[in-house]
Amino acid sequence: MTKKKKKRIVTQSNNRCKGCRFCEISCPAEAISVSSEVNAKGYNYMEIDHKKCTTCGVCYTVCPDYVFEIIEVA
Amino acid sequence: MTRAFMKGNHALAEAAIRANMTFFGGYPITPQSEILEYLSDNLPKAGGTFLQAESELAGVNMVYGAAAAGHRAMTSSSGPGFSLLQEGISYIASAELPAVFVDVQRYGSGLGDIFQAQSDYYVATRGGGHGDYRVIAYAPASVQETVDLVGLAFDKAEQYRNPCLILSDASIAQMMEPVVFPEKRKCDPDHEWAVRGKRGGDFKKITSTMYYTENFDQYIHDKYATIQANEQRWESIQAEDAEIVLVAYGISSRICKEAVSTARAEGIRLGLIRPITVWPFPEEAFDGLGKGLRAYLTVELSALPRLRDDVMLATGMKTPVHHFLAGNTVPSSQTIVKQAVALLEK
Amino acid sequence: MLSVICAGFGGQGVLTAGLVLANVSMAGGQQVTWVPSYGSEMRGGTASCRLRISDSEILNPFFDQADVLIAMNQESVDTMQDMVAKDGTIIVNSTMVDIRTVRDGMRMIDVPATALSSEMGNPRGANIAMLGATIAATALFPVESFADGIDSYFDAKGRNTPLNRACFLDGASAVKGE
Amino acid sequence: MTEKRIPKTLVEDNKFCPGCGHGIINRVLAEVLEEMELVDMAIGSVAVGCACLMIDTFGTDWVQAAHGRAAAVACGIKRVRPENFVFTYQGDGDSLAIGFSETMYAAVRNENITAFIVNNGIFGMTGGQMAPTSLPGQRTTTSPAGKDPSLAGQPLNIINQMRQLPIAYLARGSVGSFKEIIKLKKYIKAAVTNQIEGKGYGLVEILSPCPTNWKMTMRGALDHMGDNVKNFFPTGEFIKEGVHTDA
Repeated sequence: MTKKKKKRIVTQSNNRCKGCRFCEISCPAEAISVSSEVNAKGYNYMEIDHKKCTTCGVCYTVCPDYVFEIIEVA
Repeated sequence: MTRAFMKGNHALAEAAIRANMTFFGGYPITPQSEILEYLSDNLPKAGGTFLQAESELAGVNMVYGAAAAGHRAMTSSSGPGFSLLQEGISYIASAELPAVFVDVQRYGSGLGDIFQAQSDYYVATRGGGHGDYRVIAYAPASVQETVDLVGLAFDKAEQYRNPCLILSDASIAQMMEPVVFPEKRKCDPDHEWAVRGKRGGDFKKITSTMYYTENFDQYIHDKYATIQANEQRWESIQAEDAEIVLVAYGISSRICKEAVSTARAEGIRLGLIRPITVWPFPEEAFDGLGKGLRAYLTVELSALPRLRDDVMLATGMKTPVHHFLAGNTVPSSQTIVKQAVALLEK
Repeated sequence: MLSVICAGFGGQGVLTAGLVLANVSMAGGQQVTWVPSYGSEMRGGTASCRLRISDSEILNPFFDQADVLIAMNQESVDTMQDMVAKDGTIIVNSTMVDIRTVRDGMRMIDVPATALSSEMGNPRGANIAMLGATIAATALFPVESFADGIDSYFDAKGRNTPLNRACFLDGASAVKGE
Repeated sequence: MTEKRIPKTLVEDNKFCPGCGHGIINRVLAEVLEEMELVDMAIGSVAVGCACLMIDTFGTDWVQAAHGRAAAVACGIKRVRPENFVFTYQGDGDSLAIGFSETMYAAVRNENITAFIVNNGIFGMTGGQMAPTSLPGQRTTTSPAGKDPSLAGQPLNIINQMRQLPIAYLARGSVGSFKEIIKLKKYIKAAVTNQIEGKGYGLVEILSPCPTNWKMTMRGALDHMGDNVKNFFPTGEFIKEGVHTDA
């Protein structure tokens, strides 16, 4: 039997974002940039370029506002 | 029950242990240091924790922590140190936690001196610290009454979730008298409001209850009104038919009691109202005194009148309120009788 | 009501004498108050305590006039004899006090307490000898029963010696012999 | 690599300003408490300052003390409830200015509690006044011309103050970069472990950005931490399990 490899993805709770850009500064893949969209709190939240994203989890670690999670999907 | 012969301070400390106080954090200052000395030895033996704090500020905040955790906790001080406790007392009142405080009054503002005095009356009865709160303040007049009131203070502190104060003075604290203690109590610290880790339930926050109490102003007003209505304590001695009613608490009330009996033997109609709670002030004690009443005379060990103001408020100043200030010297009963006679001759 | 002042050098066992008197009186069913010298009074070399002993409630633990002054040294005679009532008693440790300095007109009991207790090999027992004289002079309790009280007081503290009783009885007989 | 999920202990969004390091520290602490299964037995003691905002959002029991007094309160709690994990969480103004005495004496007694001191070099909640940790020349609302050490003293280094004390654990971490946050978590875990094992007082000081009151962008704030703050406040572990290290 072969194990089905799970896929890791990054999810975002954009309404938590306060636009500090620590994730953008830290992302080793340079996959994060500021969106032109504004969230419910009035901040320009962050956009992930999922083609560049390696789901390394740095954004989860540096984000002060719990915007990102790395989850596994079947 | 066998009687022990004990100093007021030592008896107070033992009474706190009997009331199942499990935490004491305090700082030495005369004339209350014997409370620390006694507890440093005897509280650990009874299974509790004694800590000599680095300051009164630390002591009162340790008490705050222990009280938040549901345990019966106390600290004691005097004069300058009592001023430092006020910050913590305000917080403890604000968080609606039970705790017991002791002020063994000494003389003077600032450093002052270590003589007996009753000059902390305002800070004891007006709340002392900042904000809207009151402290139930008990003023014992003997070593035995000190013991009795310490037990009561712990119970009332828990009943109302409010700080209680034992307002002692250097005389009561330093003198020795025979005393009988109650059996040691057992109390459960696991109150529903106490922090003990959420243990699978909801997390608790101990902070100003103002933040999560609906109609807070009304609530807090009602809380203290209830205490005011239910917790007035006093002793009234031949006040009903008196021409002059003495008003005094603590050490000076004992001398006044002697003065009443001396005066009565000479046909002078002297009476005494002795507040046991100085807050709530026993206003009810002043109701329905005889028509022959000519004046009140407060007898206070201070340089400025304090208790006098509460008598004025309680009586609406319908009868003249005089004061006799004895400074830091305990007056003789003859002196008090003379003061009263002088008022009658006015 | 009996009002007693007990005074002397720190180290003469003045406060202990007062405590023994208080405790034995309490054990005998009396009401007692004991107040130590305090504040600036403590700054001199003299230590003192005041007791009141009564079979009814004691209101005022302080007093202007003592019935008995137990004076262990010269300074306590000099500074405190004016506090003794006209018909009061002064018990003088005559080893340490020039008895000619004692005011006329009051009852003076002269006990060479320090000498007596030293001879007995119990130099720290002078205070107990003074107590013996006090009890004999005031007839507050029968001498023998008070001696029993002293024994049980020190027994309870785990530091009794037969010399305490001996000092006490010697002090008491100093009164009988007057 | 496993999943990275926001800890359940963070029951609500935090209330800190954009770029504030408190949010990161809150999350790291929550992760540690969850991994060590301590959330149910944890009692935190905060006082006054931005730190106290977390008592609504961080789901453990809390007691809020008077400004500066969190260590004394924690000591009272721990002494009567030794079975609980008890910690303080304070800013630098709170713990090192008004509460310096309480902070130091908890360490002097080697109280079996864990202290977290967030050092952002400024009074945040009151609007950016000078703190004991403010750097020389730092402009704040009470040092508009820059902090003058001849008037206000040099930055207070709590690690140096505590190094001679017989405490269990002493470290300074930072949230100034991803790598430092990873290290910080190890420090926090070590400090917590010392309490659980009954070894005594542990302190982790955490360098943290305050872009709002520093009046900097996030990048500017992070650069300032790397270029200036760390010169005054070197990071590392200074006491481990009661033993001094060369860090």
